Amino acid sequence: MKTPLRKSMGAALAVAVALTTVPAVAKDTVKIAFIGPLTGGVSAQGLGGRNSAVLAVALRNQDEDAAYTYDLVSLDDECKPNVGVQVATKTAADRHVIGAITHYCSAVAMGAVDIYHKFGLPVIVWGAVLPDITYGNDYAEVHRVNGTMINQNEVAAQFMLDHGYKTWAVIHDTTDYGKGHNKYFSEFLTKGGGEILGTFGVTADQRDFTAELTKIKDLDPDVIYFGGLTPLGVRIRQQMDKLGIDAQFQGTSGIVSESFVEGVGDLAEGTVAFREGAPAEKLPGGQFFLSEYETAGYDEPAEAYGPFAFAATNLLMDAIEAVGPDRKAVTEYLADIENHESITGPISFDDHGQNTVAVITKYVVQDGTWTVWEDSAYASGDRALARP
Amino acid sequence: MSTDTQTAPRPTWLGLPPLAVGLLVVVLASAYAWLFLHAESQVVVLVLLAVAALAAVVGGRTGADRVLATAMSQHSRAMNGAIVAGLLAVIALFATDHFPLLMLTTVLLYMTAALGLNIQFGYAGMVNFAGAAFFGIGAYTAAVMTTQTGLPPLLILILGGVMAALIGFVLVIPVVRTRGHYAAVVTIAFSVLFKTFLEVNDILGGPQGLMVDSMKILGWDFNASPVLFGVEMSFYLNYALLGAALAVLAFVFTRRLERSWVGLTLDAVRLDDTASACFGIGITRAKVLAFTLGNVMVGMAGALYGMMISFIAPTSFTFSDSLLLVAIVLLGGMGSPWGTALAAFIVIVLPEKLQIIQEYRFLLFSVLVIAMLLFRPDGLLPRTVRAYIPGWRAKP
Amino acid sequence: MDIGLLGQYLANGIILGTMYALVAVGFTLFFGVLDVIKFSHGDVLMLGAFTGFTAFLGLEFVGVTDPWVQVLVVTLVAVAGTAFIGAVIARYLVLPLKAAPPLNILLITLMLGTAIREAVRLFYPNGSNPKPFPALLPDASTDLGNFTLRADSVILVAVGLAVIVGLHLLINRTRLGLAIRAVAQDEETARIMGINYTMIVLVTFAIGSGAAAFAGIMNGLYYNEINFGMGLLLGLIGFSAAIVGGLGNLYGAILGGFLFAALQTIGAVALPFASAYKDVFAFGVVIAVMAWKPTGLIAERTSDRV
Amino acid sequence: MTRPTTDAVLEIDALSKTFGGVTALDAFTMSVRRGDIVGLLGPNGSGKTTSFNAVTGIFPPSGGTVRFDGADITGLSPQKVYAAGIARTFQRSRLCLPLSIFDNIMIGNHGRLTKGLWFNLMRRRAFRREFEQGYEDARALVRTFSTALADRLFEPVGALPMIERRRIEICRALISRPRLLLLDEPSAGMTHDETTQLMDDILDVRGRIEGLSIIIIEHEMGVIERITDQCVVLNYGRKICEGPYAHIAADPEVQRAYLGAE
Repeated sequence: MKTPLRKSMGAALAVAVALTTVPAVAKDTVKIAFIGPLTGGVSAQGLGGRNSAVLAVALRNQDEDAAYTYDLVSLDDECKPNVGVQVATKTAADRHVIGAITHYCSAVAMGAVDIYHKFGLPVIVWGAVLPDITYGNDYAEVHRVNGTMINQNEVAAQFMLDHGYKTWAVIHDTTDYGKGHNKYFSEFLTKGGGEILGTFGVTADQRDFTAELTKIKDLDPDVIYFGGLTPLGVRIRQQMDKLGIDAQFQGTSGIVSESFVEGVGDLAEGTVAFREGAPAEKLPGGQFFLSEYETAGYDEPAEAYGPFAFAATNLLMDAIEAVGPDRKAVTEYLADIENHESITGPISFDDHGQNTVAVITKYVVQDGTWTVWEDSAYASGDRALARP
Repeated sequence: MSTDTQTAPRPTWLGLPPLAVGLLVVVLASAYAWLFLHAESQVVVLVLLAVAALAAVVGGRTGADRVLATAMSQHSRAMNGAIVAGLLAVIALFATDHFPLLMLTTVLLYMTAALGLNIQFGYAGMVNFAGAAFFGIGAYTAAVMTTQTGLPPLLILILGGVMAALIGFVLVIPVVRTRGHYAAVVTIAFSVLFKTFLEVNDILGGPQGLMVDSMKILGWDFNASPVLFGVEMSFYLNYALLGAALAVLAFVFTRRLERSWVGLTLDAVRLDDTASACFGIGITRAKVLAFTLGNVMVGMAGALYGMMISFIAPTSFTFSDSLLLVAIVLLGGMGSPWGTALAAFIVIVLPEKLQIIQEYRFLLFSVLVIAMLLFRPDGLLPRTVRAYIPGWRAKP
Repeated sequence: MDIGLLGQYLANGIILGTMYALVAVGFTLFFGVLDVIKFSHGDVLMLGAFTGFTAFLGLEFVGVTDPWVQVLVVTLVAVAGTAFIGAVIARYLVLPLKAAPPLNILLITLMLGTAIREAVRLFYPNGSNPKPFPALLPDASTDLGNFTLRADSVILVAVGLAVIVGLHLLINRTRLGLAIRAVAQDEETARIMGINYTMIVLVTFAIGSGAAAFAGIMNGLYYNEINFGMGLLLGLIGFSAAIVGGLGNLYGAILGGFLFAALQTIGAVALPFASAYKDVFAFGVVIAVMAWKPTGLIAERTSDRV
Repeated sequence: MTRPTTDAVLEIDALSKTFGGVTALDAFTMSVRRGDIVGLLGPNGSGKTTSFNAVTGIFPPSGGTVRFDGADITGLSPQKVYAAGIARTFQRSRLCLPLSIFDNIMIGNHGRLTKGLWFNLMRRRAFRREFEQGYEDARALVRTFSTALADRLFEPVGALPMIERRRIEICRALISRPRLLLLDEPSAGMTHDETTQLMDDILDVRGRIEGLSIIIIEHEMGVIERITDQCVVLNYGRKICEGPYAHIAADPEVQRAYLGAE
């Protein structure tokens, strides 16, 4: 167990040393910040995002054409609003920090955007999906590269209705993520003519879902929609099988991860889920990102939102390259972003700083991997979803 | 064998009389707090930590601690004044720096809350693992009141405390009837219940949380940065000053409570409730009083905290946050208000300053607390025998 | 509601109750012997599950693929390893603090729980992500209308109950159990009777931690997923169950465990309000029970001599 | 309230206490005259401490009545029994060890302290006067036992030797000026010389406080003989004998009970 860990740490160190010693000419150093959950239950996502941001900065510092050397400060918001406000204040109050890539947790982002506005710090959200973060205010400083849960659920509801499903049971976790997904999905689904037989809120650390699932078994829906993250998704899918429920399993972006497939094993086959943005491996930049990430040898995988953190970091550095290390100028520059190339696809911000090119990709698990729907044997008709 | 306080030689340190030593310590401690809150570089932080450890050891070896204790008891007025002045000086030095002021105010508010818990289990021996829940009740009261009503924020601050006490009454029967671990489970259950309830219930914002309006006194908005002498101060300066006032008030309250018959009653209930009953002490009254007073303090601290942070959500008030408050009380020393102040500073500021260890800091923090409890179980500044009236001496 | 469904709820509740009871029994065991609450119990359980998982990976690596052998080895390694760790915790963290106020021990073990959790998250390879625990038990199932019963569930409940009964017999019918009970009754007298006090304490902690590891493995086998945070809530529930039942009493722990499982199941299905309130409901009932019976449903023997 | 015609201060009539199925006290009857010291004897587990607990309200009695100064105090809470004028000590010393001597004595003085929050926190001058009064009272009381101890009132009790703790415990019971003092094995854990000293102190105190009656649970016959006016012997929760020491010492049933217990 220990050796591979040591080895990868050693590799990461070597890369880091190599990357930081390359620039020969003395450049000005510009400080930018990364904020995400580095401890606690969702730290996997936070660490993946952090690594991706670190990678983006390291690659940029390697680039001799870059006008500045970038110094990335990464901070832990613990996925708690009060801590988030604290680190946001710390970052925003530090005049040397020109911009930041911030937050995976929506509640934290909601609390922190006021601070960024107050201090005039331009930020790019890399993972939080609550619409209100960009649409709930008129703050010019706040941008977001990833799509919101509105887009995702609109596509999801339409897609499933198109495939002839009629009835649903909804399970969602009671965090902002799960509750938000439940809200928007239910909205779009009922509008489109689907019927929701029952809605079940579960806490994020719950392990046993047999009570809820038994009730669902009685309701006998076509589809079980799950709004939540991987750990719960794994348990729910497993327990569905234990109770002999054969409904189609549909998830959100929260379960599009390697660990979901790994955790559920064969049962994962045919699970559908939806995620904002084009799949990383589908873009030329995406391949590059994945291979660079691999080379850097981080302990933790990039996770679903790593590419967004990478793209956001690059966008911020592009802005600084273009207009210099000045908060106001960077904010103005970001306001006019249109079709900006990134590994997650072109980025365009609307009036609220929301990326409008929010491509939603449909996924299905085929033979143990998340496959883009259009490329799958399900789309071609070779395989069929449950109860079509 | 008996040493009469009358003839006891006045202790000195390096030839300095107690008052001089006391004032020197206050000046040094203020300067240290300033430096520490200022320190950015990890090297400086580590050096400062080493200096503190060294000072503690040297002070203990050379008897400075005893001289300091003498100063505190015999010149209490001067010392208290000096400490408040030191605190204000630190705040003034940071007048334009947002982040240190935010940290400092957080320390002051956590200290206020921890003093409340101290009344509950430091004195009356009632464990409360729902501190963060009562803190959250204060914050949520502030959120609802500031956005839905036009009540003056100072009143809302008090209502935050009242609300915490009222909801606390729901727990009064099980808390008063149970003891020890059984009481612990009541508050732990409440702590989990509180957070889950907020999450599933959309009336109070659900998991997304609520905005809290800022503090306003007589039309003076606390979230606007005051301009003094042509320099724009940090808007946190307002909160720091109010937080300092609240903390001082809580401190004086706790101190006087301890140095009174009420404090004695609470101690008696904690140490031996059966014997206490045989001397006419009303156990239930004492427990209800301690529980309520403590919750009021926790709730008020929470209300001001909510206004300062201006955004609250259920995840800020979990069981782990309650543990943090309990850790502050135990680290400082049960029933020792100065210990609570010191521990609040350490527990809040240290993890923030040790960003170098980032994701390792909770591990380090828990290991530190374990070591602390193993090797200094009475806390950093253990409680001393009650002196009802500081500096009082018996007439011959 | 049809009978099959009712049976299903009952079966679910029994599985859940068995798991809670196993955790609660650990709490009660420590308390009985040492008057100490070891709050890190839930995280020790998680550690047991991870130890078992590591053993499984090791077996796969060596090429042992027979599921029965795997399950046996995984359980043995987890129980033994965790029992050892439990004894170490008792020796170096709990015994030195025996004279300290009970709150200090509560806090030290709470912090120890945090330390264990963080250590696994940071130092176990990719520890911040959930791990897929293998399904090693046969998953043949029978359907009776709406009632689905799987072989692995039955095996888990049977073995879980067997472990609880085994612990009961160990405490009440063996020389070791006699010694443990003697220590629990009166430490001084036990010492005078020539019982090696320290050894008995260590053995008790080893047994309790082993039971926790077993619960962890059981949890992993049933839910097929383990993660670094799984112990926190399980620990809280186990503790609540032990308290509600009445500390220091094995039957109380079992009663408490099943009661809590029943409350959660009822809260999720039978109450008019949303199922998300089930934990609010369960913990609310715990508070109410404490108001009604301040020393638990099966009251602890009173030892308050006046 | 009419004064009782007899000069009995405490009248216990047919007092019973059962725990579950076990009868700890069985129709126990005794009375104490004003100013007397009564010895309560009996083997371990004979119900001596239980009778104290039943009288002081720690365990409500299962049957019978207790009259104190003519008033019925049966089943009252400990607080009310204390307020009526009965104070006690405990078999195992139950002082608050981390607290000072003064604190412990003031716990006994609880009935006469002002307990209002406003008074305690805000009216510090008045509080200071009350404190100084309490200090004078406590000091004067402790001085009757030991002058040295009277100078150390602000030291923690935990640092004192056993005999001093016993003295403090008796002071704690006496500070409220009770009319009846219940002493539960005050000599437990002390050497012979210390016991003698303590008994001298008790006799001295009785002499100083007008009308104070004492019930003392004691094992050492020498002690009983020296200080008691009357004795009551219990066995298995029943009274088997009463009278002056000489009478009970000669009683064959008492001898049997003690031999049987040995």
